[in-house]
Amino acid sequence: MAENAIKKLVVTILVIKGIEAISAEVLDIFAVAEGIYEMELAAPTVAAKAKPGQFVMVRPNALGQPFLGRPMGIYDVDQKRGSITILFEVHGKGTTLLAKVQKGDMLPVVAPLGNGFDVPEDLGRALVVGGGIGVAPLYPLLLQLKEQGVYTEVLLGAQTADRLLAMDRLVRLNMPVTVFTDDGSMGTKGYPSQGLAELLKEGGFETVFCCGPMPLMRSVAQICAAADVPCQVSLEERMGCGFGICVGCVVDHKAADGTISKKRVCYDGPVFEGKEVFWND
Amino acid sequence: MAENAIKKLVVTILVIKGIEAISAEVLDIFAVAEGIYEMELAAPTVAAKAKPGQFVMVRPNALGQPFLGRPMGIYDVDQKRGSITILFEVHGKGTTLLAKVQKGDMLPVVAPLGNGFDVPEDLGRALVVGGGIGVAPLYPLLLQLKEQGVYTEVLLGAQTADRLLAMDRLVRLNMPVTVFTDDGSMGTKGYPSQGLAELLKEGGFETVFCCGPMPLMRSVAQICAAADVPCQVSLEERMGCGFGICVGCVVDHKAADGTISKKRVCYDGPVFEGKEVFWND
Amino acid sequence: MTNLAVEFAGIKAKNPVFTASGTCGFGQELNEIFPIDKLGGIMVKGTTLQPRLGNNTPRIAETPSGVINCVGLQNPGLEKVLEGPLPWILQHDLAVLVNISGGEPADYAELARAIDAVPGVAGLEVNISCPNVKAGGMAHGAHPETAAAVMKAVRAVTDLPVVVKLSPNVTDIGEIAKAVEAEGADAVSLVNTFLSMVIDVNRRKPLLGNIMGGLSGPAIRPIAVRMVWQVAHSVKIPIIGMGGISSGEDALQFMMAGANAVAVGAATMVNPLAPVQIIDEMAAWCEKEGVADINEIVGAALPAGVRDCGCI
Amino acid sequence: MTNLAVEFAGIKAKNPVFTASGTCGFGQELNEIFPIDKLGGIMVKGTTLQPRLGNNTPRIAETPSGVINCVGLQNPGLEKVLEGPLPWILQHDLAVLVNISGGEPADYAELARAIDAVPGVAGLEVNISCPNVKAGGMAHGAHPETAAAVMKAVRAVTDLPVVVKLSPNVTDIGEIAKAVEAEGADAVSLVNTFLSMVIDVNRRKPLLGNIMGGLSGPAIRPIAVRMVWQVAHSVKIPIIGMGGISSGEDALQFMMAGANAVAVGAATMVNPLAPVQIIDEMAAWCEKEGVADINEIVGAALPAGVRDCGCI
Repeated sequence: MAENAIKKLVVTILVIKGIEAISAEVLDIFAVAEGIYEMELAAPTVAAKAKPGQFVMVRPNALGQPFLGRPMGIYDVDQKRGSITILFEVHGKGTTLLAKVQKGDMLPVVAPLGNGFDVPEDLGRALVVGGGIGVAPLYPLLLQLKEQGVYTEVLLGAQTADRLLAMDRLVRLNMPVTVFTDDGSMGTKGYPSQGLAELLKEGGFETVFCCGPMPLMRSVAQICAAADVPCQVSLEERMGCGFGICVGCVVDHKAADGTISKKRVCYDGPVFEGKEVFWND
Repeated sequence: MAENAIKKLVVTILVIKGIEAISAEVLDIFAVAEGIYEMELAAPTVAAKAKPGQFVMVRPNALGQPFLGRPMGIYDVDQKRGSITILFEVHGKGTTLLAKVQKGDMLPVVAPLGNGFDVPEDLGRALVVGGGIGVAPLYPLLLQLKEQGVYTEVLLGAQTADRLLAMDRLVRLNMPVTVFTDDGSMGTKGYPSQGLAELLKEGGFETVFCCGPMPLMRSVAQICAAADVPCQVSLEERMGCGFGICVGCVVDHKAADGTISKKRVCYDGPVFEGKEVFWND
Repeated sequence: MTNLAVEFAGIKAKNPVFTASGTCGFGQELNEIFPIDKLGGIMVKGTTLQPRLGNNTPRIAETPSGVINCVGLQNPGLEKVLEGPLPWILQHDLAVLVNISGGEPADYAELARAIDAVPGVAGLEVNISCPNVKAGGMAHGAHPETAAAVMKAVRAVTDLPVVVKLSPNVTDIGEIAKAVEAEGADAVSLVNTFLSMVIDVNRRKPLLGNIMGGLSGPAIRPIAVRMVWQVAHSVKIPIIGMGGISSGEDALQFMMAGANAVAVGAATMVNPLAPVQIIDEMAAWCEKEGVADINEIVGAALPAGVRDCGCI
Repeated sequence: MTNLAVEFAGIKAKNPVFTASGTCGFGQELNEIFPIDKLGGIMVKGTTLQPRLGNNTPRIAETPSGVINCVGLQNPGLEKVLEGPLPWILQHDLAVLVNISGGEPADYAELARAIDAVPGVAGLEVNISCPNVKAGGMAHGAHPETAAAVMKAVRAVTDLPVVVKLSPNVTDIGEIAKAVEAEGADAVSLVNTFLSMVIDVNRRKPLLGNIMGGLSGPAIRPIAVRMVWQVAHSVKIPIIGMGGISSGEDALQFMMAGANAVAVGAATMVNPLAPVQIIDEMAAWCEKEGVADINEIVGAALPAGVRDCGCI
């Protein structure tokens, strides 16, 4: 399937259509680690246009309980099945309900949302840094990088070995993956950010892509800024709508020209240049 | 099963315990006519104490959507299975959701509620009049009447033959059942109230029990009052709580001593003496 | 074990959870479901001098995460209340606040005088905010002067703890709280219901028998929390917080916003065990957080200097 | 086919459904999802003289059947609005109401004068009820005198239809409506959001960056319907009703209570197609009920004599 997905994906990421509000059938849902679930949703039209780094707003039911959708990065796309897959961790009422849905349930979904990662045509060497659930939007990016023939190395972090995500998919990409765990139960003990400065000095990476916990993204962004390497971070914020109208999910932003403003994570992002974000969280 | 149910029922209606708020598993749900459903709920403790004529407040989910429970007469009790069965018609948002629940779902239930029918020890001949969905609370009553050896005749009405309910159960009781349908598609064309006056003159019935649409209950109550035959009607009203605290579901009532007051259908009823009810609806 | 007992405005309760007036009668129906003395206290059904039949049906309208009622203070009247329901509830071990409602300040005074003579009553809850009665009712609660007039009349005839129940249907609830505090109110309880209505679109008419009714339930909780927060800033007397409380966490929101105790209303209609479950959830949270005395969290979310009283 | 077109206060719209200010930007984001000209009209994001960064996050709190926001009128300011977003939306076929907000009445006048010079604007929505700004904002909407002062200043500089957006956080909303009607308001829109707050119990602090925010969504709909009903009784000018409208039936409730048009707000946040679906549902209901002109049902639930205007 992976090979298929790769081809189709590259074709479709070139044609972007509008955002859709659909009722999507749950094709599959299962736990990949304690409190972390993978869910496949039937959404052919979304699968046909989703770009790496985009996300969806999904609700566990159409009853209005909870009232708002929950933003979830698109983790995988299967055009043959006409499906998209998300990865989520239970940490509140909404995700608790989402973890309880069953195959066949119809969920309200608004997608695809946000701007994906920006992969320069001529990109030669890329470093992709993921932490915990943050690996979700990075997998479609890795497929694109591979398709474009970009030399890519991956740094992947997790709290423990059994919470290390997406390995089943990453192994098929034949890319160098360096694993970090907080407790050292697998790979290097610590965070993907450690040793990053040296790696950037020697690795000759032209761009770094990062998604993970805020502390990880902050330090990766700061290290990249110091090394003067472009760094695209995919941010998360408490969202209202997910498509820009409520202006709820803002981040303090300093543009290249020095303009300071509050950017909408959902609409102006979720991907931002690391050094343009104020990491005052 | 019926025989079993009868024995057990008579034993337990003598021991009344308190009201319970439980989470009940849906054991079965199916349509018995267009828009009319039969639902069996696992509720052993309720099954053990339910009295004929009592009801339950049930919600389609524990999400608070809809906010209030819906009152449903107890249609059947199976102590061996530890279950109660309700019969409901879809006519609003709450019942629409209730019709969509599936086997295995857990529903919030408060039960058993209200006062059942009052069957005098020495009752000899009874007439039971049901219309549409109103037959639900009458079936447990018929089981009790049979067990007490009361000679009982049944008048049962429905809009059409295919909306005539509970026949599967009634046939097993070996009681005379006269069927009425609005369109004459089965039995006599018209309502169970027609010819009732004559029947009361000749039949020597000591008590009439009635549950059905308000117009039917009104006319049955008025005919019984004229014939000076006691008549127990089981009323329905828009309810808040179902157990008396919100005083929302009141009916204008004139007691035997002439006292006029607003009685709570849920707590003071739902069964009232027909001639004590003001039928100003 | 966290201490859950609270004492405020001369009212003692084994825990801070009351049931709100109009959603628990005089406790008899709930006592058939759980032992009523599990509650910290009860605000009994609104009592008036004369019996009231209340409004016509429909009296109940369901709304998103809430319910509207227009019962209209149906009650047997003072005389019958003193004969039956009140003596019954006073036999139980919980704080009994008698909710009184009237047309003129003099009516409130007469009611207060009569209740004052009954031994065992923990206090009075003066209802100046019922949205469902023509005369008086909410009118009193809508303006500082009228609210003060009622409180003054009551204070003149009783030394019982007096809790004034405030209406949320006002521009500045803190101003109303100040007015009754100035006339000697021992505490305030808030919020009463929000004046609301539903149109039956197919009938093209208001759904409720009384056209309008009072909205309660989780829907209005965030407005109620805000009002408790504001009243905590504007007066010094204790607060009983209420408005859509359905869980221990909800109750803790009100206490952290400045409430010394809370009342559960609409939640009890949907789940009669809600008040008891809320007590258990509050206790469990306090244990988890290592809170030795629940009074410690009263006003915990308020800026320093406001209501430090609570934070022992 | 039922006629859905409405005309009131000099504002013409192909149907009575608008999107509420602050939940649709200037229409550009929604236009990526559905053709914006399907709407009867749009109340664009609140515009101020100077650019505003708005409040700090969190700006959004979810509540039962509702959402609280404390965005704080983030907007690029009048100058930039006149350059980009406003010309863009004016190219489309829908009624554009420009929502303006300021500190002093003079600010409103300056904004009104500038908008008045822009051809194609259908009217102004004067926001005297934003709960999320320190100076002015809701303060103006809380009292008849201040509300009147703002309206007077705006009326003096423009002949554009002026719709005053009323705050629900008041004792008597009819009184505020009367005050702005007296100063020449062409219509009123109601309700804005309800001042609310949520306590983050585990942090023991208010959840929102601005402590308080405005509650909207189905939770408050029954209060909003009641206020539209009251305003329909107290003034003669047209009403745009809003507050938790999520379905055609909800919208019809507001119109039968006296609204000539409606606005959809929080529902659009959850389902961007909500405004379009609501139009379709209203049309379907009218067809079913044999309503030839939707204007027939305006005020249909009101007592005879009140707002007979609507019932042609």
